[in-house]
Amino acid sequence: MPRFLLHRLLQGLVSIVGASIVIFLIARLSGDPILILLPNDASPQLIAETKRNLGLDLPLWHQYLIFAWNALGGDFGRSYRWQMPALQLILDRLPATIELAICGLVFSVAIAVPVGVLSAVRPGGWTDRFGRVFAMLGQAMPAFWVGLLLILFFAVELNWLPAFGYGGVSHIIMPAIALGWYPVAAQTRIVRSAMRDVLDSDHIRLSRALGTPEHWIVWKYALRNAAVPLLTMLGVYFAAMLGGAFVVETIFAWPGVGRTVVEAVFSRDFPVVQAGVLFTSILFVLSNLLVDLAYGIVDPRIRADR
Amino acid sequence: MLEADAITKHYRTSRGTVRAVEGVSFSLPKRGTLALVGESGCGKTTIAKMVLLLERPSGGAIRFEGQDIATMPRLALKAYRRRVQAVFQDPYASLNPRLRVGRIIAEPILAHERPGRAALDKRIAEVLDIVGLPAAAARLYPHEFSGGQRQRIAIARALAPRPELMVLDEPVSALDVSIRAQVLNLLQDIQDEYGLTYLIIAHDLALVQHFSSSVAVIYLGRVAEAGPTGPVFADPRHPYTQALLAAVPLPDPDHVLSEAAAAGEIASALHPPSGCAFHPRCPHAFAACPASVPPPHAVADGHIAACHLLQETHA
Amino acid sequence: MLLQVEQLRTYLHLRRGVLRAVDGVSLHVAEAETLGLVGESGSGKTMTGLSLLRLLPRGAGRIEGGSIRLDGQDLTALTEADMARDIRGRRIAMIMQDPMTSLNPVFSIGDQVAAPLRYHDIASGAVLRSQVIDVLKRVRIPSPEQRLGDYPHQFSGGQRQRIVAAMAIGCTPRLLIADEPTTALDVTIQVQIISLLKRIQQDAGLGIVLITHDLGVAASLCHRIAVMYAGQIVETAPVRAIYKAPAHPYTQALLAAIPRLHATERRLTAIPGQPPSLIDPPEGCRFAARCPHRMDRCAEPPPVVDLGNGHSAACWKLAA
Amino acid sequence: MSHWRASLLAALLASGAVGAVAQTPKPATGNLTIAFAAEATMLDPAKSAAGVDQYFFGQIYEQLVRPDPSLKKVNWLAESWSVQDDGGKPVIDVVLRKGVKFHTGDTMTAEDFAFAYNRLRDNKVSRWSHLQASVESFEIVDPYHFRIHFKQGDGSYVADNLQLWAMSKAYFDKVGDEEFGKTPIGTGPWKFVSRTIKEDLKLEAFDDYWNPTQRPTVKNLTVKIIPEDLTRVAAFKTGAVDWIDAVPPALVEEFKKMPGVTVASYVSPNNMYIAMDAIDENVPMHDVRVRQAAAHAVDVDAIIKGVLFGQGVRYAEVGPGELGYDPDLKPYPYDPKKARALLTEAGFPRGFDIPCYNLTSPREPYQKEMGEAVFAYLTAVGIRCKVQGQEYGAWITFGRRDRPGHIDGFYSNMWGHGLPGDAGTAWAGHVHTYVPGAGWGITSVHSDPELDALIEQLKATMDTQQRDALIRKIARIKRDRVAGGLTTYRPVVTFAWRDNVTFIAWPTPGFWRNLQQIGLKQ
Amino acid sequence: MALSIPVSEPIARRRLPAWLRGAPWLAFLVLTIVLVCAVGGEDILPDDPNGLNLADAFRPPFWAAKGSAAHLLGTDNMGRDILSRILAGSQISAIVCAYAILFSGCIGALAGMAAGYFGGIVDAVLMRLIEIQQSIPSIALALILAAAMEPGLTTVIVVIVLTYWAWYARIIRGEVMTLKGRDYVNFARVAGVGTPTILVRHLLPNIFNTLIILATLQVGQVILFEASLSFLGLGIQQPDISWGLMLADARQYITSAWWLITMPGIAIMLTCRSANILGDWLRDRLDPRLRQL
Repeated sequence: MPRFLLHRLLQGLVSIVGASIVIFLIARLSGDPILILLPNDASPQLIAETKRNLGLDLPLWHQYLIFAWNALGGDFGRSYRWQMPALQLILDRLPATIELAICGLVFSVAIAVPVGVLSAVRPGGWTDRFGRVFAMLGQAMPAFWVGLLLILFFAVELNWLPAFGYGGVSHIIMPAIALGWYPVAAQTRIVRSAMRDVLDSDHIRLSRALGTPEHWIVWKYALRNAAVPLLTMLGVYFAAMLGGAFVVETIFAWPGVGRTVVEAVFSRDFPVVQAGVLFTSILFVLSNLLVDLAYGIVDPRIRADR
Repeated sequence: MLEADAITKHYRTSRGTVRAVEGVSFSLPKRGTLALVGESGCGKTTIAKMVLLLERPSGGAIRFEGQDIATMPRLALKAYRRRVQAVFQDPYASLNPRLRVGRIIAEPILAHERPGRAALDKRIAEVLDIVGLPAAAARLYPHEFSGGQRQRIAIARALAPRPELMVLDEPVSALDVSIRAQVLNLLQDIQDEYGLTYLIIAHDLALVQHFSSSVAVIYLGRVAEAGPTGPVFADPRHPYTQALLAAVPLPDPDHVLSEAAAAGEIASALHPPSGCAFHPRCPHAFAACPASVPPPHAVADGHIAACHLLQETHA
Repeated sequence: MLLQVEQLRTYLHLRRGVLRAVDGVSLHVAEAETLGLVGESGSGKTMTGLSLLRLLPRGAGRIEGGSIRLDGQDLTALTEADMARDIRGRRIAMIMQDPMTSLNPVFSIGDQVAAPLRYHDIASGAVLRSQVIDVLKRVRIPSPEQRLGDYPHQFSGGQRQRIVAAMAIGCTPRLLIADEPTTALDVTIQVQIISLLKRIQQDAGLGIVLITHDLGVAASLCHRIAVMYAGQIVETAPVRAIYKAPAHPYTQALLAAIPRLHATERRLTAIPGQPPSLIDPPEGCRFAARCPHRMDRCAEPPPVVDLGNGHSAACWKLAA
Repeated sequence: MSHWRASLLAALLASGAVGAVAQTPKPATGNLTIAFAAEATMLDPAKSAAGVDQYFFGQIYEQLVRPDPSLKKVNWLAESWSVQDDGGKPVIDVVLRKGVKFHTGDTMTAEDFAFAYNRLRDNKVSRWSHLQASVESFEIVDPYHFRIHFKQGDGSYVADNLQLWAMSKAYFDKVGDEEFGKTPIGTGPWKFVSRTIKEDLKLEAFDDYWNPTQRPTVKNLTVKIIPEDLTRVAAFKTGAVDWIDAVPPALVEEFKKMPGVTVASYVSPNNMYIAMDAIDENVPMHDVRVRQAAAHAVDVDAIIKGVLFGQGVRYAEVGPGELGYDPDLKPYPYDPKKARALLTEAGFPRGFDIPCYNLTSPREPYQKEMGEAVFAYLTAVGIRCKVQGQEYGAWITFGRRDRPGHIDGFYSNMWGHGLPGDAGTAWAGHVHTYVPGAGWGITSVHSDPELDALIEQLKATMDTQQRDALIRKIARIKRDRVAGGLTTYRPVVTFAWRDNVTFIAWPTPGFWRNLQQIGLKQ
Repeated sequence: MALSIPVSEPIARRRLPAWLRGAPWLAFLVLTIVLVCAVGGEDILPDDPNGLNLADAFRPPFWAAKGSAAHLLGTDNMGRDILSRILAGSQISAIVCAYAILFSGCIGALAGMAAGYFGGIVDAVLMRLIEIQQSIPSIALALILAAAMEPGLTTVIVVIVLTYWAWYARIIRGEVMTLKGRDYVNFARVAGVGTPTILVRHLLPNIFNTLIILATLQVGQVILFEASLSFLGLGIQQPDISWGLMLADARQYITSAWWLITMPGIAIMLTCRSANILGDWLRDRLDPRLRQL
């Protein structure tokens, strides 16, 4: 187990470093922050001096090494725009984004599992049809549309939920739905097909042959087996939600990393972009690691393989 | 013609080293049929894969006409690939579902020579005829055939480049009884007609006895007993061979099966027992068995068995 | 009679047509008797076994006619809920072919062996645990107390098949359907499972329907044998009669086609051709096309000829 | 006072909000939550990067001179000030108001302005150092009296409200640079309480505010940041906030009809225009007739009505209410026939293809659609636009001449930062010929010696009257020659508040969101 | 004998060729219409999709009060005919989908085949690349790339390709690893067939189904991805029209003129749903193992 974990961590580290290089390079292709930073009539000397101060005059690989070395020490540089440590800017926003991503994921799983299971058990049934239409809507409507419709209906019309902001449970319901609706379709599909495969399997047939009640077969025996492929995807979905949250964050005025990074890109605030993306990569690696660990809980065979 | 000299194959996995094959030697004369017999996981398929160059031995050498196939010059290797062909167990997995039968059969030919279109078609028709299929079969896809017919196609494909050695990996175990007899007969006919040499991998002892001229019984990567089929089956000297033979249920209600011959189950190649790997299951095990690996012992001409009991009695 | 099946017909409604998997099968099993259902793949023997439990492929499989009586009670008349509660696992149990896949990989074996006992309300709590240990002991799992929490992958193939057997006999069923219980096992393990089944039968007086394609296994385990071909039973006889005096040409051909240990003949007698499609089977004798004794009358359905001593076969040659 | 400004004031009076001004203030009580669309980055006037920052730190910091709600300039932290002459070099002499206290309790003195001056002109700290470029030295006469000595005349300095924010030297010395930016301390009506980036800014009414007649009557103010228009509207409708800025133009009519809601619209001195390349001889707009054709081709009024729902005010070079506004100077009338004729005259009877760059992450409502509409009108007369979008980061550097590459067509642009001064600074940037390193024409794609001379003269003129005349003169030439781009409109910003709120809009320099007088109805 | 009949095979009733039974005709129809519109060019547009007519802005669809038969689906904020814009948008959306899917599919398939077939160091490197790609939030990558390049059609396609190739590669890699163990591939190796031949003859045809299915699933994702980019102003740019752009622009009028967002929304929904239904159907038909995607 520890050896396996170590291996995964090392691989994750490679990914994180790779991601940081990629982001570092493309970010620098996207334009020069100096002109955004400096006053309109900045002299060429001032421009040169500022470049030197920010280290932007060095060759790219050198800049990257400096960045990487400092990052190892927890220093991701200062935001050009916010004039504060980029790390702090990102870390302050991170909890809200993680909370949103987790709730979005919980929403999608909470819909996908029952719908997927029931539509595998009774294809063409009520849940199957309704569930698929529901899932399809999430897949065909961009999050900003979903978000606005939710606000118009649940906040403005019904006044059940607050229209915006970060706070208690009631605040997170609509953002979580707006974020979590999109992957419902894909997750339902996974659960449904995994359930169909499991329900076709020998051990389920044996359970039936031994008189196991159907609800027991479906919700206890088969679901746990079907959870494995869903789990595999959850790590990837979690990362996608972290990264894709900016639309929802904007719509619901949610104080998260997504918006911060988007604005940082617009203002070529490289340290913030780098720190933001790096932390999302780290979360991606960590969430995949968690998924790997969760496998072991759900599937004892995998436990043994390590 | 084919000789294995103390070949070993170890796989390194996260849980440790799997000793799939541990120093197996055998030799296969031209036109002979050698059967590798053993229970699942004993390493017989790995040996076949090494002969087919699908795996590289970790140690030892496989020699074809005296030449080590691992160090063969390019040209000889190319020839080797033509001269050695294979038929695998599953007739459903061994034919590419996207290719027509004619193309499937043509492939091994085209890998080695460039006959003209007409010559190629003729060769295809020929081999199809040998396996008892009409020439028209070349235009169809594999899924249009039954299991037995597919295995015939697989045989035709293997025959197409005119090989000299055929590796048959459980060639009939996926087939029904009535079809099995057809395919076995076909394989024998082909051998007789074209003077082929067979290396057959099987777990069905009755089939092996029926089909092969010599046999090597493998247990956990080592040869337990080997020799000409008749003497080995008539007078098995290794307790494992004895147990195997005793365990075969015969289509005879008067035959009584003996459960006692081999207790327990085959150990894992990951943690093989010390000394003679069979000792935990052996009814005759004694002190020497866990202590050291028994060397092969010649009990008769060409008949060897690796058992400490034989050492004791003959010492 | 423990089990009495009359003229059972089970069809599969597939996209490409109606497949007559079981087409007029009659058989019976007495207490403490093992009936071997022997045939090649696609002969309908597994579908027959599943029909007894009424566990047919959903949406496609249907029992079209005939009766299945267990201790005189017609199972075809029962509701699905009754089948699940009173019959499956409780009175008829089943073992499947592949011990590697017939256990749920993500639940401990203690959990799985206990499950039938629990939902058939046979035991719970500490009693349940002791019963589980007891039944695992009966199938000779060493030190079951320590292994209840282990998962299927921690057991070898033979042990897994023993655990499956433990699940099947936990509720002391009257009839056990064993579908190729040894096919996926190595010979040395196969012997162990065969003797286990024998012992279970002796202990519990259980009727067994053994579904197999292996004439060797059938010979070593069965009291009577029914040979199936293309959805129908072509010959039924006590085990001795089948092997010593096979009456039906198919049975004869089958016995001739298998290589035998210690036999010396170089060539096997192959059966030419292939079994017919069950979607559109021939009118008369279904073996006729491959039969060496074929005659004109074979175009009509053959009569079941009673040869005495419980031996019967469906063949025109015998009727003549 | 112009008609326009009079009508605005009338509207304000009619809204009933002004009535509270003269009464003796009661201590501030209660809580109020409001929402802004945009968010500040820095709360430090020296480090602030964008005009939007002033919405926030403008509540906390104050300047020497400021416009009142009727846009009249009044002395604020300065008791009095005057421009004097010191041997040919101008000097601004300032006498400070006494008794003004910082939120820390320290009294504001000339020392603080000296500190502010030094900080603002330090180009390592300040983004606004160029505004202090013509200052030679800062002289403290006594604690309430200082003089700013100039190298040469700097009209913008006066026009832009003397450019100095009152920053506490004592506080800076105590807490240092980092904290100074994080926890701002000023003299303004609101004390900083806390700020959560991307979420809100919490303020508390400053009890010791020097101007008790013009201070908030609510104790605690929370400014929420809600960037998405409809969400902000929803927040208002659901009662989560009682005041919002930037009501989306499409919804202004709906808001006006809402019972219990007051709506007020103000012109933002952001001046939108369509810049065009006129220096490259190969580009058709080098020819004044083509530029005039473009000016005739666009029906700005129709766009304002249709695209902006009327939430824009058309202007010709200088907007109403600004210094140098000339009511007789009219924008080009929409006349596509004349536009085509001019094109033909200029040698483009079949028109031409030209790249057009549009800002796609808008800074003003419907700015993107506005650009699309303008380009569609241009295309209709034969100036066939190949539209290319630009996100903000690219757009902000796009027009700069020190950027590699050059501008070869039309692009949507605007000016207005640092206002309300007057047009001088902006024109120096985008009308005057580009002079590398000298600060002239930094975003200019135009070159006209006559205009250059006039703009330079304007820069040096500190007298308001003279500036007024000069600006009128330049504006007329600029209009006739369509120099430095085609002027279009100034956006209107609309605020809405519930009737339990009292509010008088004060312009934060240029942007109207000063919460000087906001409160709850008793 | 193991029971090999899938539980879900429905009862046969109709008399169509077997492979066409249960085919999603409606989905076919919708996609055909979209394709016809996409290739129809300007000829099929009832009106100029960029024809500004401010006087005629915000006209509701024909069935509503004030609607007009001249603009069946109404007009937008600048008086442009929504039907024409949707039809014109189908062209851009189809181009984006086609190129994005083609390139991400090809790159992903090549990478996946290389990783799966050669294994070892090639696999390790490609797997890390895939993981790197997946660990960078796709929208951040898209954003930075779009900022680095000029926003517009090409950028959108490049961004989508960079985002999705890893998805293909990962799945194809898994496929190839399974296929590689197949006996027919082993046999080809035994027979001395060259690696290129094995890749082209034995692997490519067998992953083709997977590629087709993945492609149908990607249609909806591409359209929505482009909408997200448009939300930020980085998607398709005027005067090109895409459905995502229409949607993003129309959100400001969601309360005042519902049809602006609803009409392109319905077009997206129908197309996505049809592509997915088609993909599901193909998957069930071609390759039941892929149901998990």
